[in-house]
Amino acid sequence: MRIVYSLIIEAAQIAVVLAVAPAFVGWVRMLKCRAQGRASAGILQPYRDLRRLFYKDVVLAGNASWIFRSAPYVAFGATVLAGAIIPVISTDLPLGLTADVIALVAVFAIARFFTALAGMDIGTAFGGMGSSREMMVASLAEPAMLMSVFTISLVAGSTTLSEMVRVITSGQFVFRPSMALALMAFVLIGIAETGRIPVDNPATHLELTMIHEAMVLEYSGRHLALIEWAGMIKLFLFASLGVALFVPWGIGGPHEVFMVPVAVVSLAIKLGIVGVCLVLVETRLAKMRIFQVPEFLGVAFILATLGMLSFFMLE
Amino acid sequence: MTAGLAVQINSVLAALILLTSFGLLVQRRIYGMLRLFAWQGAFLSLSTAIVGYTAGLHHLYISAALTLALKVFALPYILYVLIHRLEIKRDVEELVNIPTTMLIGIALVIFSYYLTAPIRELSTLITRSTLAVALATVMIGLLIMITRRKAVTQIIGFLALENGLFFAATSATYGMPLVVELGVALDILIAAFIFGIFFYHIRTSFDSLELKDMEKLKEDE
Amino acid sequence: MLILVLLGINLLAAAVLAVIGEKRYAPEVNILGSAATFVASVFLAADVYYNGRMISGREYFFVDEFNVYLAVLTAFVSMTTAVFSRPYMRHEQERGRLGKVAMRFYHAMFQLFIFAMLMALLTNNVGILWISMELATLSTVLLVSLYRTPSSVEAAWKYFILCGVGIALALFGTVLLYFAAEKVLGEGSKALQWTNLAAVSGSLEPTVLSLAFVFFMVGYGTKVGLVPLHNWLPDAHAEGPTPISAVLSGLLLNIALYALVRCKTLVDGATHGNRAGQIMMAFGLVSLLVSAFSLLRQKDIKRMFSYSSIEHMGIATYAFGLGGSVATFGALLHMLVHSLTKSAIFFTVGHASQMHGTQEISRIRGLIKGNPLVGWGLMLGVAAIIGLPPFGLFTSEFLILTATMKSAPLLAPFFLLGLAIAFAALLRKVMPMVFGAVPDYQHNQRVSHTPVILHMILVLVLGLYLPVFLSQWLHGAVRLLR
Amino acid sequence: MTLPTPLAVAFFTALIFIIMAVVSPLLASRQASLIRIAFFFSVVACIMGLYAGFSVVLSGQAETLTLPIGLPDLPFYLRLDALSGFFFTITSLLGLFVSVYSFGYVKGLLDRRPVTSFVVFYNLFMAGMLLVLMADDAYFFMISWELMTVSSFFLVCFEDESLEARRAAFIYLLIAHVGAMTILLAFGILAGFAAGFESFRGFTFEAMRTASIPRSWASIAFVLAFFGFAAKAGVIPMHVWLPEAHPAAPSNVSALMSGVMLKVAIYGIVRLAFDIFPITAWWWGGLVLCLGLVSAVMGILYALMQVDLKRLLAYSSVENVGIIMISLGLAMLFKFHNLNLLAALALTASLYHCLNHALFKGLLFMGAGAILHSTHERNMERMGGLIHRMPQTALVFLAGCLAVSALPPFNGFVSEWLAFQAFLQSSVLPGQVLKLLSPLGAALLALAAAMSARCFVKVYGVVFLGRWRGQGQCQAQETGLAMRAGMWLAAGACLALGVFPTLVIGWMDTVTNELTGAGLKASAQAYGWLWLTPVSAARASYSGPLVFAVIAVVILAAYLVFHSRKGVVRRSAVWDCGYPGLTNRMQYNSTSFAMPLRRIFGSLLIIKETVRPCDVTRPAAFQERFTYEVKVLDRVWYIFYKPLTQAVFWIARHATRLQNGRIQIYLMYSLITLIVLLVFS
Repeated sequence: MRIVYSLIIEAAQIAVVLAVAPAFVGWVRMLKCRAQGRASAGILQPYRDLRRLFYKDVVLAGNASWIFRSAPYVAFGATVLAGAIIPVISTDLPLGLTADVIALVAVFAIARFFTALAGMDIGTAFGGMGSSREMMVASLAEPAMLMSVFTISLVAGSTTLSEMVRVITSGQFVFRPSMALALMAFVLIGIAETGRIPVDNPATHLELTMIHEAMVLEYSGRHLALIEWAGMIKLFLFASLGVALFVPWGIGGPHEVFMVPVAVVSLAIKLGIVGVCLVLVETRLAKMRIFQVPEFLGVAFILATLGMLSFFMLE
Repeated sequence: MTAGLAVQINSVLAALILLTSFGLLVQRRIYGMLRLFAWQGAFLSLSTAIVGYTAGLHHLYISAALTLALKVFALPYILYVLIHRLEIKRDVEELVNIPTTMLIGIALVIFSYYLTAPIRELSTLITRSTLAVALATVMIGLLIMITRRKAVTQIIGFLALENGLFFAATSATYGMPLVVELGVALDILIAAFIFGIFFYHIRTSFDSLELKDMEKLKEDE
Repeated sequence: MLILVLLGINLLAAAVLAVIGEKRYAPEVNILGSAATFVASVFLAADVYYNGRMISGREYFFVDEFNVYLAVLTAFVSMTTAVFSRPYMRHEQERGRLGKVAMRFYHAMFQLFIFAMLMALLTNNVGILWISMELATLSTVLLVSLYRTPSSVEAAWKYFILCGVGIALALFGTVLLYFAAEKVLGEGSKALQWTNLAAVSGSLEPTVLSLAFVFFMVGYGTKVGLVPLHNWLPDAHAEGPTPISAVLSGLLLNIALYALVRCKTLVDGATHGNRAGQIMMAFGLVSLLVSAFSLLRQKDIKRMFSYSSIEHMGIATYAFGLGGSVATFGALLHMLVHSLTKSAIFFTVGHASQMHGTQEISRIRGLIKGNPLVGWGLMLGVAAIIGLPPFGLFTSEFLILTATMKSAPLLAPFFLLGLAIAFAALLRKVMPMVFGAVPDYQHNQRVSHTPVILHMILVLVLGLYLPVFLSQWLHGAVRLLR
Repeated sequence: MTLPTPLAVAFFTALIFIIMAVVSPLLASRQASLIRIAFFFSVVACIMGLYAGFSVVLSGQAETLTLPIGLPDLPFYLRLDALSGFFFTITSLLGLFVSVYSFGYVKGLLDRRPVTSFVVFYNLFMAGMLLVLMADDAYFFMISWELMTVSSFFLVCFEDESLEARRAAFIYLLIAHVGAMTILLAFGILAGFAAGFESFRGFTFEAMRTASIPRSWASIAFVLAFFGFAAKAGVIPMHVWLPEAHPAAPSNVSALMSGVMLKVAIYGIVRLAFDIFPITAWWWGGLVLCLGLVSAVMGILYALMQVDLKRLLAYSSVENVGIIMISLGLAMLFKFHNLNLLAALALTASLYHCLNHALFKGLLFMGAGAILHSTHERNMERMGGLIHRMPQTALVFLAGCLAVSALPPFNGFVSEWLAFQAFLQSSVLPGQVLKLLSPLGAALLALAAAMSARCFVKVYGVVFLGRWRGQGQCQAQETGLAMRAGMWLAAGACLALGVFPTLVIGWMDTVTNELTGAGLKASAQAYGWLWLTPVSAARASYSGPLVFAVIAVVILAAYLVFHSRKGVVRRSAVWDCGYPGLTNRMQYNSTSFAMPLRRIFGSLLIIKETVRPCDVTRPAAFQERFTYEVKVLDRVWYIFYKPLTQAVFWIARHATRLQNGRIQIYLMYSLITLIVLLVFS
């Protein structure tokens, strides 16, 4: 019986992730419009965008190979798998054991690997530039991210996300310097990984500023829809991962079915706040030059390593 | 002849051998060197004979005779003929700073004396004190070879060195076993034969007997 | 009796060849003489193997574990060298480098030289050993200048003078030894016999013996080619005919080292210390290092391999100095395999330089493509000489290195440095020679396959397996030298 | 009927290779059948070896054998235990794939030259590697070790006209030999303290195991041996031969050298540190760990900068050896502190990575060989779009890239995941230095892993994707059946090892049991074959099959859902930003792809960048075309090797002054020597 509950919760969570992610992006965009004094298209605009893209025809570059065509699916699949692992509404996830945080980082890496390849596939300067920059950001952000989650895993004594969340929620809350450092690092990395200002600008199509967009410039139709959707899910997941790791209270435990509505509500509140913070950051800061990004990520890396060091040295 | 007298004569001969060595060291003319070398051989032969007589060892007479034949007559003669044929008799050799060479020679004598001191204590032979002279003669022979610049004079130095060896053999041990002595003499004869051939080869290859022409084989700088 | 037969063959062959040496069939006679010597040495070895040590010829000759294997080796290598010299010297004759007299002289002296070496090995008398060493020098001096080129005359002159002086100093050592021995053993030949000396070495006067050892060291050391007494060696090897280089490198150096080691055991017995060993170690190590560095700058192929001989003699001297059963075993084995390898290398080098008409390394190219046997022979020979397994030199270097680590670990870095530099130097010079395309001035010619292949197979086998008789002899020799 | 014991099978495996090496020259006149026969027997032998290795690891029973050759009192001792069996499996497995591949590849070499010597040394190389693993005494070990080295030396300079190949081979053999000599010295120390040194008995590993070695000597021995093995394994700073030798060698040899030979060196370290003598100082592990970290990070950094495909792969091998060393160092630290289970964890990570690296690097080198074979090109700047011409090679190469980038569900990920798990456990280690070291280590490992993904995106993107960058039309053809088969097998193995890690770890349990006294089998398989839980489920878990399955299901679902509308797929030219006339040369290439990192880590490398105007008559401001050249040089070469060679030549110049041609001077040496000796005696 338990396993059925778990499977239901797992399914529910995947559904939530798939469904809510565009809304979260819509929320952020809406807030941003408000903050910048523009009229917003409403929280549901991303849904409309996705639907429009799905109904459009696909135009492929002449040189595109099967890598280009399959990359959106792989990226989408990997992102969904990540969504099945991260305890967004409950820790009672049968797939949670499939991959721990390290594997989670690797799962995101799969998605990126394929999109970067797709960027190289068409054989233009833009695609290559996007891939190169994306991989540069990733290759610096990924270790920092690992360091940051390692700190939490050391605190929790586990690298399994559900377990980490359970340990942190169940234990007495103590302020730990390592966790503070890890959090700061995580925020910086999250910004970089999801391609937000000041690292990347999701709304630009200027060659000098593009990172992610340059890479997927040649996509159209359902491929683009999948990539966009995966991107939205990724932003949503990073936000919920941060929430799950640093403020996990409210996430349901094992077979606490009644907790699911509570969890959804608390998630909504928490993500709402995250959105506000994100918008604040994005409107206050200007996009960096590309070669300042390494410094930015370097800071994140140092912070995360310091977090881990402080765990070893102080705790 | 009493033992004491023999010792005295022997010592005088040793001194003479050493003296001729020094003479060879500083002599510039080839014929002069040849003459000195012959004298050295004569002293050596005489000394061997005296030791043989006092010690009653008759095989030493053979040695003495061999020395006389080889060192006093045969070798100087061969060399003389060679020098004559190769027309180098008038050559005068330039030597490196003679006083310095002399000083080094004296230092070598003192060094030899110092070295053989413990051995002298061990020996019961009447000739024991001459071992230092023998060693010094060997070293001075080597020094002659170092300072000379012609093939012929270098050979004379080499032969002087061998004289020192012979002297050592008689003075330290009353001579080696006869087989060895004969073998050594034979070897020296062959050697003389070979350097004779050599002089011709060198002469035909280099048009001179100067050692400075034979410095081609070396590592390139 | 057998010993006298063994030595007689060579003398006879020398005499015969002195008369008929320029004839067309002279090389065959030369081979025949050497082969007969080899057969006799095998009989001698079998005799020793079954009946133990022996002393014969009114105690003037003796055979024990130490010299028996060297005697067989000497006979063997001289035989293969004779085989090699047949096409080689014919080619030289055809090229007009050698006349009839020279050929006669060459053949006779070759046999005389072998005789001198065997005599030096088998004699029981230190004095006769000395005489044989001198004879070996004198018989090869004029072979070095066989071509009568200015440089060969120069090389021969240096060889003659330096070795002459060296050997004279060894005679002084012999006199001192006799001086010490005479007190214990009485006058006469008895006092110069190894067998007697070894028996009483404990009661010999230590100060005299340590003094004598210095003279032996400088004297025979010159002949071994130890730095800084080595200067004659590269010249003589490079300028003489290649078969002579092969036997000089492969055999004569061994004999000199043999004499030195014999003396060392006596001195050790007398002084109850390892002072002599330390001196030998120092000489060995310096030789190894200097020759290794010198190898880097060689331009002449034979000269290069003669430096390699200095290096290996350095290693063996060092190992004998180190003492202990493992190092001594290694050193004995080293002498054996070095002879085989180095003479094989000289065989291939001889052919290679004839193929290109020069000894300059920079002109010798593309040997493997030009003549696979010469090319691979040289390559594998060098692989063996730089101490790569599964060749025998690796075995000996393995033993010596491990023994160094056990007894003198502080020297190990220097030893290693020397080996590494020599390795690098030889490899660096040889690779361009054997690999690559064939230059247009290379002309192929008839080569003698058998000696190279035979030697390399032996070296290979010795790297993997030591026959029982050999290991018995080596162990016996180790016991003798302890 | 009883089956022959694994050791007997293993011995015959090696024997087949040796016999083939000896027999091959006899077939020299018939090259085509020589290739068929030789590699057929090689495949057979590898299968036998695989059986031997696999079964001995499975049973964990050590066996010994003594051959009646060798030194008089030191015959060749052979032993096959779980550790050697494990490496035996690696060798035979990759050997099998490469041998299959070689049927096609070596036939390609035949166009240019006879391959007899290749076949001989290929067989000797395989035999050498297998014998090293079986050796149970120092002498036999060294012989096999050098046999492996020498035969691979000849393989590296197989294309002997090429100056580059000869230089590579020279550097390789020199470093390897110096390394071998230091290993030998280490054995010398061990044998010296073992019983029976004088009678040669001390050279057996058995005697060394029981020897009591003083701590300081043990440390010296370890450092010496580690230097030697690390030189062979390509650990920085002894790696300089590796990026030279791998490109120069034929690709199947590169695959074996990189895939197996480096592992044999690792085997040496493991054998020594875990079996032959006890770890007596904590810094041994620290040293291994630190050098591993440096190698991992610098290796991948250099790899990123390369434009020569095989050179890049070689540097990537340096990185992977670094990763293996990292886990190995951790294992040694744990072992030293008697944390046996953790030592087993780290050791498993290390050994697993050995296995994985062998397979994926073998695959990648085979792929590089296939590319070289059909394009005659190693320079990535002149490749591109090969996915259209060589679809199957492209697919298997992608598998290799994913594996080397440590992406699930491929095998590279599993071992790095285990390494991270080991790092996360290192908080139990005592000592401040270690506590500082382990987070740093984890960070650098993570950096290396991430950069490796970047590196292989570059490789795959530049080589297979985009459009052809070379001259004229791309003439490449898909490779032949044998080569593809070899690569497919390796790719399949990479996937299988990534998807079923639990089974593999259960199989290799005997190895860690033998070396650390603890195994992961019980805990790792606690949740069945589906989940890998190295320590406990609460700590960490990973399920390769599920990751694979879930991604596949989602992809399938998305495909089914979104392809329900059969949309028209149109092909069209790429957007040219309004500037017509895009050429293939305008694509991003290897150099430009690596540019950001070249800027970020520029200070660690030596970068020589030159921009020259093509038209020298015009002023610089009015140039239309420039040539741009960038060279990335290995700094290690300039720090260590160049001064060293200069010093050696300096000494050589002075040493040869001794021989100045003047006979008087020579005589003076004699006199001085005589006097000096007389004074001192």
